[in-house]
Amino acid sequence: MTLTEQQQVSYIASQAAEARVRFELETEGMTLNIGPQHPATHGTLRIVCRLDGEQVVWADPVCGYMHRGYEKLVEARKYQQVTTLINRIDWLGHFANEVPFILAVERLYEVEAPERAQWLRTIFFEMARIANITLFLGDMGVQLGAITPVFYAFRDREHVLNLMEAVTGGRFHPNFDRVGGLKDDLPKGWGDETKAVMRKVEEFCDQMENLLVGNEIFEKRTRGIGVVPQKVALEYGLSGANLRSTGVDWDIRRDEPSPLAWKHADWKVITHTAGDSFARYWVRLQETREAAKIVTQLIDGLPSGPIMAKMPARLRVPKGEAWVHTENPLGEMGYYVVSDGGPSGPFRCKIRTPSFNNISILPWLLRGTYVPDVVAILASLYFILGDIDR
Amino acid sequence: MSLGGSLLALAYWQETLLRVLGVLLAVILPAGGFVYLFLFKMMSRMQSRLGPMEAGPYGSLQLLAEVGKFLQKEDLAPEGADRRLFKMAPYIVLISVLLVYVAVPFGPDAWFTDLDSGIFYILAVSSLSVLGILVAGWASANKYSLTGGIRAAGQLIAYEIPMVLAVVGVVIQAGTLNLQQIVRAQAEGEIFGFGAFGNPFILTQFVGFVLFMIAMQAELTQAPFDMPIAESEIVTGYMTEYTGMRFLLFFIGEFATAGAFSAVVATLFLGGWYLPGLSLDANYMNIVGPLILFGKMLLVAFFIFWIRFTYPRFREDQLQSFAWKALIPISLVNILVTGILKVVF
Amino acid sequence: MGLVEKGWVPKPLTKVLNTARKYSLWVYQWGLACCAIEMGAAFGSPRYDVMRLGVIPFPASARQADLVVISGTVTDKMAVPIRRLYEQMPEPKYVISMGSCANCGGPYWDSYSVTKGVDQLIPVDVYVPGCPPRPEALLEGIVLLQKMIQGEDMVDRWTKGDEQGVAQLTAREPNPGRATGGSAKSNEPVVVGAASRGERNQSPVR
Amino acid sequence: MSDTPSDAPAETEEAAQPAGPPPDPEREALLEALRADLGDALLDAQIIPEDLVIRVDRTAWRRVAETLKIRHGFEYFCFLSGIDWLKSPELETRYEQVYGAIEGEEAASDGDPSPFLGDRVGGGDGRFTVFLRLQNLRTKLGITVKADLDDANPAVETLIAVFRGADWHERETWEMFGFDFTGHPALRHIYLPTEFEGFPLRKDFPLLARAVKPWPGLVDKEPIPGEDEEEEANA
Repeated sequence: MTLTEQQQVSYIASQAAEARVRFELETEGMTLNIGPQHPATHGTLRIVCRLDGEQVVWADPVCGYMHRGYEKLVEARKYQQVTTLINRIDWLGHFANEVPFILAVERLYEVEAPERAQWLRTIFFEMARIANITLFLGDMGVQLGAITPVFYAFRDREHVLNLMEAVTGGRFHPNFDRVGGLKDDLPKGWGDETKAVMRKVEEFCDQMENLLVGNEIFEKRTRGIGVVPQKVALEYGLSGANLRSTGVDWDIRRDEPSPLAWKHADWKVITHTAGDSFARYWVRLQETREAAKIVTQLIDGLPSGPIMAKMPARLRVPKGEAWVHTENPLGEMGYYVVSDGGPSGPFRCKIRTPSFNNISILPWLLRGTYVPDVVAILASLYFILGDIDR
Repeated sequence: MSLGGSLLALAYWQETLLRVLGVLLAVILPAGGFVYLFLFKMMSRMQSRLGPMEAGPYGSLQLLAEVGKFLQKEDLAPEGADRRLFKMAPYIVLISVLLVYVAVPFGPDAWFTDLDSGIFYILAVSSLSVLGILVAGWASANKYSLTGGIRAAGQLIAYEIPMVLAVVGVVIQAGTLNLQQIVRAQAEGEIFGFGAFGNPFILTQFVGFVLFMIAMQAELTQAPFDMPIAESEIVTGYMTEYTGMRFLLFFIGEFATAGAFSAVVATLFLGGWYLPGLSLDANYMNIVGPLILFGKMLLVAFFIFWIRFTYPRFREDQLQSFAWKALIPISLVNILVTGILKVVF
Repeated sequence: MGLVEKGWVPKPLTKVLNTARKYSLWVYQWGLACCAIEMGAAFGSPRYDVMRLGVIPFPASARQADLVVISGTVTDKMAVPIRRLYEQMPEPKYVISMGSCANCGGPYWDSYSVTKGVDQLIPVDVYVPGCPPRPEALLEGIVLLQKMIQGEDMVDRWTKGDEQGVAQLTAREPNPGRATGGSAKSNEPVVVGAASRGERNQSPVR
Repeated sequence: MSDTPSDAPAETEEAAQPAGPPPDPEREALLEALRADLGDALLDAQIIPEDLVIRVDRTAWRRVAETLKIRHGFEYFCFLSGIDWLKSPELETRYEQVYGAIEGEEAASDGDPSPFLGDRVGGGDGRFTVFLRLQNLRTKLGITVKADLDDANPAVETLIAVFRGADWHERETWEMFGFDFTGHPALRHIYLPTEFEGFPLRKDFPLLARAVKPWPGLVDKEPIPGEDEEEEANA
């Protein structure tokens, strides 16, 4: 079902208008508080919905139940201490959070990590993506009522976590990235094992495709639900799979010069034109496959050499400002780091998290939908609470 | 069971007591068995886990632990709830299940009551549970409960119709509403002159069977029709505010209803307590019959729970349009074709 | 309806009842932060499979839960919902505080919006340290909790404990849906891993 | 490193880097086009590696956003936030103030008498800066737009009409910095409880926990390998 953009806009506008008219003319609606402890909200998001029957007249997401004050805390930490914290922003994409910050500091410090470190960073980055999105692929099923896929997701995620643990010592929150390189090199035999696991990941994707994508009920529940037109997506700053599912062909990994090693692998940017929940699921599913492909290729071509540039123990980052963003599992994540040239940490660090923008579209998107669709839309937008609230 | 005057000389109250105990047993055994076998073990197996293992060998005493625990829980009713209705609702649901079992035959003489219009009675009392659910949803003073209750009412009423219509085909073919007679019709029937294994109506009424299974899935509020208790949408629907014993009644009621309906399916479509090759009137069938029926019930329940653990759920409006636009027309056509064939052959 | 509401349990029954409670811990399906993922792994992953122990992660409503795992950072804004969640759970109820954040604030010890320790809000039975704790650690926490339940004296718990809470229950107040107060804990909180170091029953450093 | 136009009031010292970053013709061209379009509103601009930072007049804030979106194809709204340039007065949030300055390294203050941090990318010298990040998805170029706000009464026009996504970002910035966005329909708290007082990301907002007790990690601090053994005394 491919709609033109104009059809999408007019469809949504008509739905919203209809809901508004009904609300104004007839019934006294019901205010439903979804959350902050509700199974659909992945933790602690709260959505205040005004309902007419089961139709949402307006919805107001209330976030902040997981606000931990990252931007302030980062100012009170040294550069080396910051990675510990920012690991926990998007707690499923652990390593991927560290990379843009470290790259920003490296740019300020005018140092580049050695080639091998950049390749390894890319490998871990993509593995973080797999560990993150596999859970989404299963969780989407749970939100729509199929309880089994999430158990498969947890099962196959373990393999990836084991590999991360073998290298970094932590199942997640590795805190492994350093300014100027990585903490350690790979253990023996890690590459072969990883390649075997990547095959398992691809099998898992096939399994999900069999379980959910072909399923009539799943398609009925997701196709044409939560349609985001391209223009609106751009205005709200949606990123990642949410943006690519609307037909925007933009992937920071490919489109921006980066010291990381994506340019050495052969992979595709996946897009979809529908912009609905199904497209978002589908794009993420294919992206997981691509990530597995990238990891396999990079392990094959991994250069040898040092993994750490020569760095002093006390980091004194020169005065300056740098913005580095990467294509994280959830979307565009970036750090605007301001350094005052002193011996302590960043003077100011604006953390641009993808989920915050992705969720800010909700008041617009939920108007005129039904309560079950709210769940489908929330699940398909895929947010992590820590990533919204920071 | 129907130990009626013939076998033992019992006073009326003694017989009644026996029957009540028998129904309770017939409800609780399959319900408990289903919870352990399907909810704990089969679901875990499907999800490549083990399920409960610690309580008893292979976790077989898990259910007893559950009951013991729920007995100890605090019995809460929310502020603003209609307390009398709130406390009553689980019993309504359970009673409707108990009443269904009354008319199911377990053997040539093993039945609680042998109603002439048995299937009609079963369909009627099984819809009583809607009332309990609606009451639970309304009395909880909770928006999620209310939504769940209303969803359940809409859904159960809509799916009553295809269910009844699917049964009509069987009734036409058997020529009776009596469940005992329907079992006999299947045992003694023959398909185009071939009568070695009788005529289980699953073969000749396959469309009716499928329709009945779908409608039953909806009546049981199992996925893909589990909107009334949709966990990710409305928490647990009408059960949201229930604690302790009353929740246990709902919980057991859910599985007991599954047991009751699978007994009905086994009777209507799978030949009931009879297996080809056995004697239809022998006395030993009063012992073997219930076991055969239980085996068939497990088979049916396996399908119910298999689907439940696999499929995502519909949306409320999709569910309604599925019932009215697909199931009901098909079941009408089924009745028409069955009627024509009945007249022709 | 429950037996315990009378505030009196026959002594011989205690063991049976404790065993029943021990093997049927319905745990509330709800996570807060990073630890929720490890909790999910413990609940959902075949490698850990907490259901073996009789911990059943079915209930989506606090009313049916016996156990809640506070898995992650508790912010000041979340404090009120957590307190309410705890009060919605029917007695007997148990709390596991999972992860450094829930234990004491963890890496957010100096944040302006984080509550330093969930035990300021609700009584905690078992502390599981780690950031985040591995699923095995949570499993050990659950086993410790089960041991604690096995040794629990229901009469003690319901008569000598928190006066207000028990009084409310025994008097069959028309509105037990409201708070039952802080529940009386017959045992001191347990810290996972403390036993092996020979420091049983010590509260974690706050 | 492109020099600023002659009308730029801010003093810059970027000429101190003779080697400079490699030339960036794409961004140079974009900057020229912006100069032509924005005129006086563009106060200053600087090209840093992989990025273009412009500083505009706060009265032209919305017009700049509109121009960038409509005429230059910056359709993708990335984020909007603020910076407080105050060198932390009590400095209890800063590392060296709590643990003492590290020997051999002077503290952050560089002898600059101004209470605010100087030498910013894109110039400027006020206390508050609001900044906005946009992206052009066709040319794949990003731009950072800064505007200095009034120290006493930081306020700027809202961008909701230009980018709908600015809504939440402005609420966040208001909550964290206390910037007023005139024309914003509902500047409500987004993260913090309604009764929260103060603006946490302002530099003069203290982290009380830090003021009350020292960093708990200090107790069992390990000496950094390769560092002198001076730290061991603390352990």
